[in-house]
Amino acid sequence: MAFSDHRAQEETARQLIRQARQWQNTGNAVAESDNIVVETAEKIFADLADPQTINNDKNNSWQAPLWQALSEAGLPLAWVPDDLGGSGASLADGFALLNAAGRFAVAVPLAETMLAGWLLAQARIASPEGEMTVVPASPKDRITLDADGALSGRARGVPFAKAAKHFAVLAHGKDGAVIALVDASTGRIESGLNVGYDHSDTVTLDKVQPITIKPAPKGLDQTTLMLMGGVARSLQIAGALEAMLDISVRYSNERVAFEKKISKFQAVQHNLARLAGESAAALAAATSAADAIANAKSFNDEVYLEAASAKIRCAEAAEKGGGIAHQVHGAIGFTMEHILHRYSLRALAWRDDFGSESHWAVELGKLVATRGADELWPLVASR
Amino acid sequence: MAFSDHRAQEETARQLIRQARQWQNTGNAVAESDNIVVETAEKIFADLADPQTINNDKNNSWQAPLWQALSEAGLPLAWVPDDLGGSGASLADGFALLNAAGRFAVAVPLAETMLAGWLLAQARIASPEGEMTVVPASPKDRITLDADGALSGRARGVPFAKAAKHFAVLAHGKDGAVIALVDASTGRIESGLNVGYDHSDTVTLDKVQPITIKPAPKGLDQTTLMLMGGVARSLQIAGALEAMLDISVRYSNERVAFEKKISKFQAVQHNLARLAGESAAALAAATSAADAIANAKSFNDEVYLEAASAKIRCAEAAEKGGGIAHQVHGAIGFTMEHILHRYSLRALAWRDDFGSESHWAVELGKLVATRGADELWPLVASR
Amino acid sequence: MTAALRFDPIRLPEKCEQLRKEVRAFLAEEIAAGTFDPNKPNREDTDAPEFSRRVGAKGWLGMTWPKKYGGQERSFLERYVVTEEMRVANAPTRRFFVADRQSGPVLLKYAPEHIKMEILPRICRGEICFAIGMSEPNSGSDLFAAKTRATKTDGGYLINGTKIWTSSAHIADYMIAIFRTSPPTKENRRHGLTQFLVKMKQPGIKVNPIGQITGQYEFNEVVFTDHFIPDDHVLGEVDGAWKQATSELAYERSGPERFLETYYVLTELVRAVGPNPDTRSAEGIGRLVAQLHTMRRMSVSVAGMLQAGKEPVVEASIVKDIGTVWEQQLPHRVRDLAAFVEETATNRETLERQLDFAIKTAPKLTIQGGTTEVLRGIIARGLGLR
Amino acid sequence: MTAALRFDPIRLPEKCEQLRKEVRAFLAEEIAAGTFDPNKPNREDTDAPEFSRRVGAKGWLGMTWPKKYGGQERSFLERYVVTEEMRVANAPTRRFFVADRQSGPVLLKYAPEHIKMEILPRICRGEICFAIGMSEPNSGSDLFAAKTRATKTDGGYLINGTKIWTSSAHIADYMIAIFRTSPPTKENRRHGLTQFLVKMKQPGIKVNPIGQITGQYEFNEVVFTDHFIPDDHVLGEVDGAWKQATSELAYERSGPERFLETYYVLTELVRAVGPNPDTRSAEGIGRLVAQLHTMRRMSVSVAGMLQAGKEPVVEASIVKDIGTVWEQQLPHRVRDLAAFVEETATNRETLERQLDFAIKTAPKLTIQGGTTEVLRGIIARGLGLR
Repeated sequence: MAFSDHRAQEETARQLIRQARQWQNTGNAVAESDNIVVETAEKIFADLADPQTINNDKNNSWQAPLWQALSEAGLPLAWVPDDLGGSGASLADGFALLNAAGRFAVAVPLAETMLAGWLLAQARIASPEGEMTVVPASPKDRITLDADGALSGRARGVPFAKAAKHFAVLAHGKDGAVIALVDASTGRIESGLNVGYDHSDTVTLDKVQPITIKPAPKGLDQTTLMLMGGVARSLQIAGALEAMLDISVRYSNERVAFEKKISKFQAVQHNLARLAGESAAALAAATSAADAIANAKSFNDEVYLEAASAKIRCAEAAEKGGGIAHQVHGAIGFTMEHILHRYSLRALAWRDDFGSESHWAVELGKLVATRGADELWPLVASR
Repeated sequence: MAFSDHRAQEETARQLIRQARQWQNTGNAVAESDNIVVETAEKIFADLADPQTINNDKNNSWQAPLWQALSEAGLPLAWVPDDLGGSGASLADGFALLNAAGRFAVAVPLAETMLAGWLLAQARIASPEGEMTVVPASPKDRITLDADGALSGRARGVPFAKAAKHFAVLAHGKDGAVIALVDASTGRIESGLNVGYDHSDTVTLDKVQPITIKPAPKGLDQTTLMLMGGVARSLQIAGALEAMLDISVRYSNERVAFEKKISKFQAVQHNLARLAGESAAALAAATSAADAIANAKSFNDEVYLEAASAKIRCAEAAEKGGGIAHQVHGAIGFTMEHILHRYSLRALAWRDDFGSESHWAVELGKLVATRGADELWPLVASR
Repeated sequence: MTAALRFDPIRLPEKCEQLRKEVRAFLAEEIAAGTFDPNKPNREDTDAPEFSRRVGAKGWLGMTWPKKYGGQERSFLERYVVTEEMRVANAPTRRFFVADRQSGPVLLKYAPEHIKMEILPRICRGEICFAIGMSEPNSGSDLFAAKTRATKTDGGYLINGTKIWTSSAHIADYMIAIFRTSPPTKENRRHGLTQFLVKMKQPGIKVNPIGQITGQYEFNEVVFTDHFIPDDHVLGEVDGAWKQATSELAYERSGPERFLETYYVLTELVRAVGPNPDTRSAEGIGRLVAQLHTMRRMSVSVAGMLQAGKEPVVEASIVKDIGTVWEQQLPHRVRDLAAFVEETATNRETLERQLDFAIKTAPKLTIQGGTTEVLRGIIARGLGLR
Repeated sequence: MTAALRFDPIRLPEKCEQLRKEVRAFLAEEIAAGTFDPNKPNREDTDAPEFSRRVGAKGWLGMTWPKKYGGQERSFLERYVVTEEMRVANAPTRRFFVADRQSGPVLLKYAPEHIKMEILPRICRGEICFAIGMSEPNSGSDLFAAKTRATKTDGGYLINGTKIWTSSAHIADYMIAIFRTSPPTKENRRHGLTQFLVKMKQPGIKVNPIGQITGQYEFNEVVFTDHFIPDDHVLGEVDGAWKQATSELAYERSGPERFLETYYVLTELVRAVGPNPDTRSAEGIGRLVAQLHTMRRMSVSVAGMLQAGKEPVVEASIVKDIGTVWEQQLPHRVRDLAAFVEETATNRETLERQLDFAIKTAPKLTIQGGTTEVLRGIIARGLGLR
């Protein structure tokens, strides 16, 4: 399908999303293939973000058309209600969309803009057009609001900050958490790249006046934002692992060594079985957490368990699973020409965003310890 | 060879050990097969401590003749000089003997009596006849000497305390470490079994008057004793892993599944290759540490690195390697009838004695941190 | 995608939560009454016939089976809740576990009606204990190498040979076993085995206990000498057990018992480190809990697929592969994390005793009911590699 | 014992310690002079011809070779010391490393005298760089599937085909490669390959760099089109490279470069946590150091065996298997341990930059020069399993 075909199709996309939302919000978790938001996104990704095509494109000329198509379909603002300028998809649909984005190793700030839009919407702040990201993106960093209404602080590892036109900022004021929309050009950005070669920048706000600022709703604090971001990353990692399993299985059925397909070697079979296990675990952890958040009434311990576990387990799977995918591919997978690294390195990079697995493991461990030994099983068996 | 044959042979054993010592102390590390101490011990083990025979013997009737033969050959007091009642073998020979004992999963207090004799000899205290053990056997426990010359304290996990006639005690006096010979019947023993079904008891000394007590030589403290014990255990673990590799390889070449020997399955081959790696690593770490101690002028950082590393790495190998041996054996290896558990469980149990791998890892990590980053490589490359 | 694995985020229905409360209350009563000690997992092999009957009386055995056979026609998800609560409490389930999980469903599918009517209600009442006769001295993972013969005779078969690793055979009333009725054919080496219902405690059956390295005697060798089985005790197709064996094993693969067998050491570790763990302990616990939670959600998801009538062989095998490797390593990881627990921790001795047992249990976890190697082979087949 | 693996505790002779001091002093001078930055391992691929000549002038290339070819007739243990010190310092050894480790020994064994006299002294002086032409697009681990043809012609051979993954081919003066001179036979599929000395930068050779996921261009594709090689550049037996290839690979298997490739992150971690680490960091560092120390002692032991004229193929393969798996996991373990390093740690940015590079390097470590699968196959053969 050529690019021009999209135009017509996606003019009706927002309409479709709204319809989809109606019948999806009625039932239990909906399978991906039944999800029109995901179907729309997958069509766009397949046409404009095919990993092999992107990998061969040295000057990133694919980014602009991809972003435009996604924007026209209303996807970056999927989590923003209609009345705030978004397309008002459900949380569940948005998470499924991120999982699909992971399957294509999509390297535009889709997840970041979705998260930013979601954060702004929590304070009823309308989302502007264009790329956004969230500040801060690490549980360790802190942005503060001073008495003059200006924001200050430093945030490391902010994904796609350099590409963002606006920041959605979660800051600490003297009366509690606030949410602000900030013009990206008012912050100082030190550019960096993560291990997956995507922008991961340091953002410094020095008495920056936000465009809009409002109190965060009760119960939404930096931890909530980090968990929300962590679940987004978990879904992306799970998607990347699904793709890695897929291309590794295919490669093993094509590649010949010692006069047979390498898929016929028991060592390769068992490695791929383990990769399937890691991929499955990541998928289960991420989709379970997404479902928990999508249906949560508050960020209670049970949701915390789901979200933190997803980030921990998906990060572990990224390391183990990605390692196996590379081992199966041999030297070819270590080249820039092959698409494997688009998945494997990005999955590793995503481990670091919104709190590493070590961070969440310590926090989850503390939560479990505080609740006490006899409350562990009731927590695990809570749904 | 029947038991009576030993008698005549071992009357000359002490003599042989002395000869062996002379020509062995001249050169570099001597290979096991050239070592007459080890050869003597292996003959005794093969005749009187064959693992299969022992395993079938439900009432432990093999223990007395084995201990008698070992004693007559002067092996339990191998590390005690002639003038203190021992056979005066070198440290190197004694360590090689312990490695051989590990290969037979020998379950009499040979290592413990050797360590006790060694400890007593450091203070020029003569060793009595019979089984001994060392107190304490954990870096966490502490025996103290009071002003009246009495010893008090509690030591957990003391191997074979119940079988010992005497304890060699390392205690803390107000002028520093002391070494004492204590009649075992003067202590209180709470009997216990380790994971390998050998005695691992709690010894409580309550104002006990020792038989003999002397100041420890400069440089010998509880840490030294623990490292010495840890290296002894490392050699035993390495020996057990050698045996586990051996019986696992043999089993895989006998057992048939899916119409072929299981040794022909690549998954089994790779598992056994990993077991060989763990066995090799344990052997290298343990023998290197033994060689370092045998040739050390003092317990400096380099010896500390060797000894702590041996305990850490051998304990890790016991878990990984033993796990593989069991996996290769399938259900049969899980039975009391099969000899595998004599090695696998004992190797796991030995992890706990004289400081676990976690204990030594923390201590080694602190040592490395204190020395600083730029002194790590010089330490590792020190020999 | 070549390999579309699905693990949908099943939510347990409301009624499961009510049921869970009932099960917990029941178990608390049993513990209070001294039926079992939840801190002594090594007592798990204790035979507890009265407990079994009380569980049956609650309606928690054969829960998913038709009411006419004594079942409750409840869902796999409800059964899941009962199973996991029993397991976590270290309840003495040995007497009914096999019958409920495996043998009952086989009978439901393959037994003649009069046998179903006779036996299934007794399983549901917790009156009878089952064993499984698969392995033989020279056939472990490779079930189809079984040699124990069933020779046709008047009105039935005469059995000669030996089964091994038969859990609970010493207390079992029945065994479901495969025996060789014909030699394998050149085209199909799986041909020639038939599944039978065996009544234990009859002439021609000798049960020899086998000591395990845990100190327990849970395994047995079962020797058959001209043991007679009537024709109506054939289950399914003569010579065709291979068509039945695969789906049967699926029951074994992904239940909560496949990752919870050493769970108790994690609880005790949390107790031992107390409410203010250091970073090392907190991280260790956090990772283990995240891994456990993930496996449970995968396992619940598979239960949901079973409930929906699917046959998630690959997904179930993945859960068992990951789960058993995890529960095997758990005691060692907990031992590491417990290395610096204060000597004053109130449950230190309990933890040490439990670790001792769990470490000795660990080796069997990746062997019983389908080895890691067999499971990965199944997964690889599902991925289209074999 | 079926499998008698030996790892005797070799002590490095006194003269090694003197040599070590010299190497450290030399490297410190080079660092001071700005030749390389030890904190930038990703600069390791920088071509450093002058450094190479200065190392040669020290007598540290071809150290174990006969003096008549420019060597020093020193021991493998002395060479070991030089190699490990260079590696730990992240010195730019790329230009001479392959020639010193692999190509020189092959020439010593198989080249005609006049070629040895011509080339070996130049390697020892650090003047020339070698590459190895083994893999082809459709033959990776399976060297004997190579298809690039060497067709006999007047006075030599014409080469046509493609080698791949050829490190340093873009800067190399020579390559030692295997080409197909005859088809394999039915009895021996390894038959028909011949080892050649190839002079690079000649007509008929095109080198195409391949980008690696680290961002480096260290690998190459080398395309031969009617490239002429004279007869005296045949190394060893025509059609018989299979007899030579095995022992050649042994050089690659157990040197310090097989577990030290990502070592720098461990140093930086120790620096970052400072002198008073918490229990978590101390334990992590302690275990990693114990593992590293053990591998080094194994590796030194293998060097001692080589020095004693043994061929410890299995022991060397074990060191490489364990070593490469370790150095592959090291960056991830260090990342874990660094998770709570204070933002104020002075080397935090260095550590992060190094981790980034090491994590990207990691996947190749268990592939290059013999995959984990190939190594375990060799070990299994040594154990008598195949």
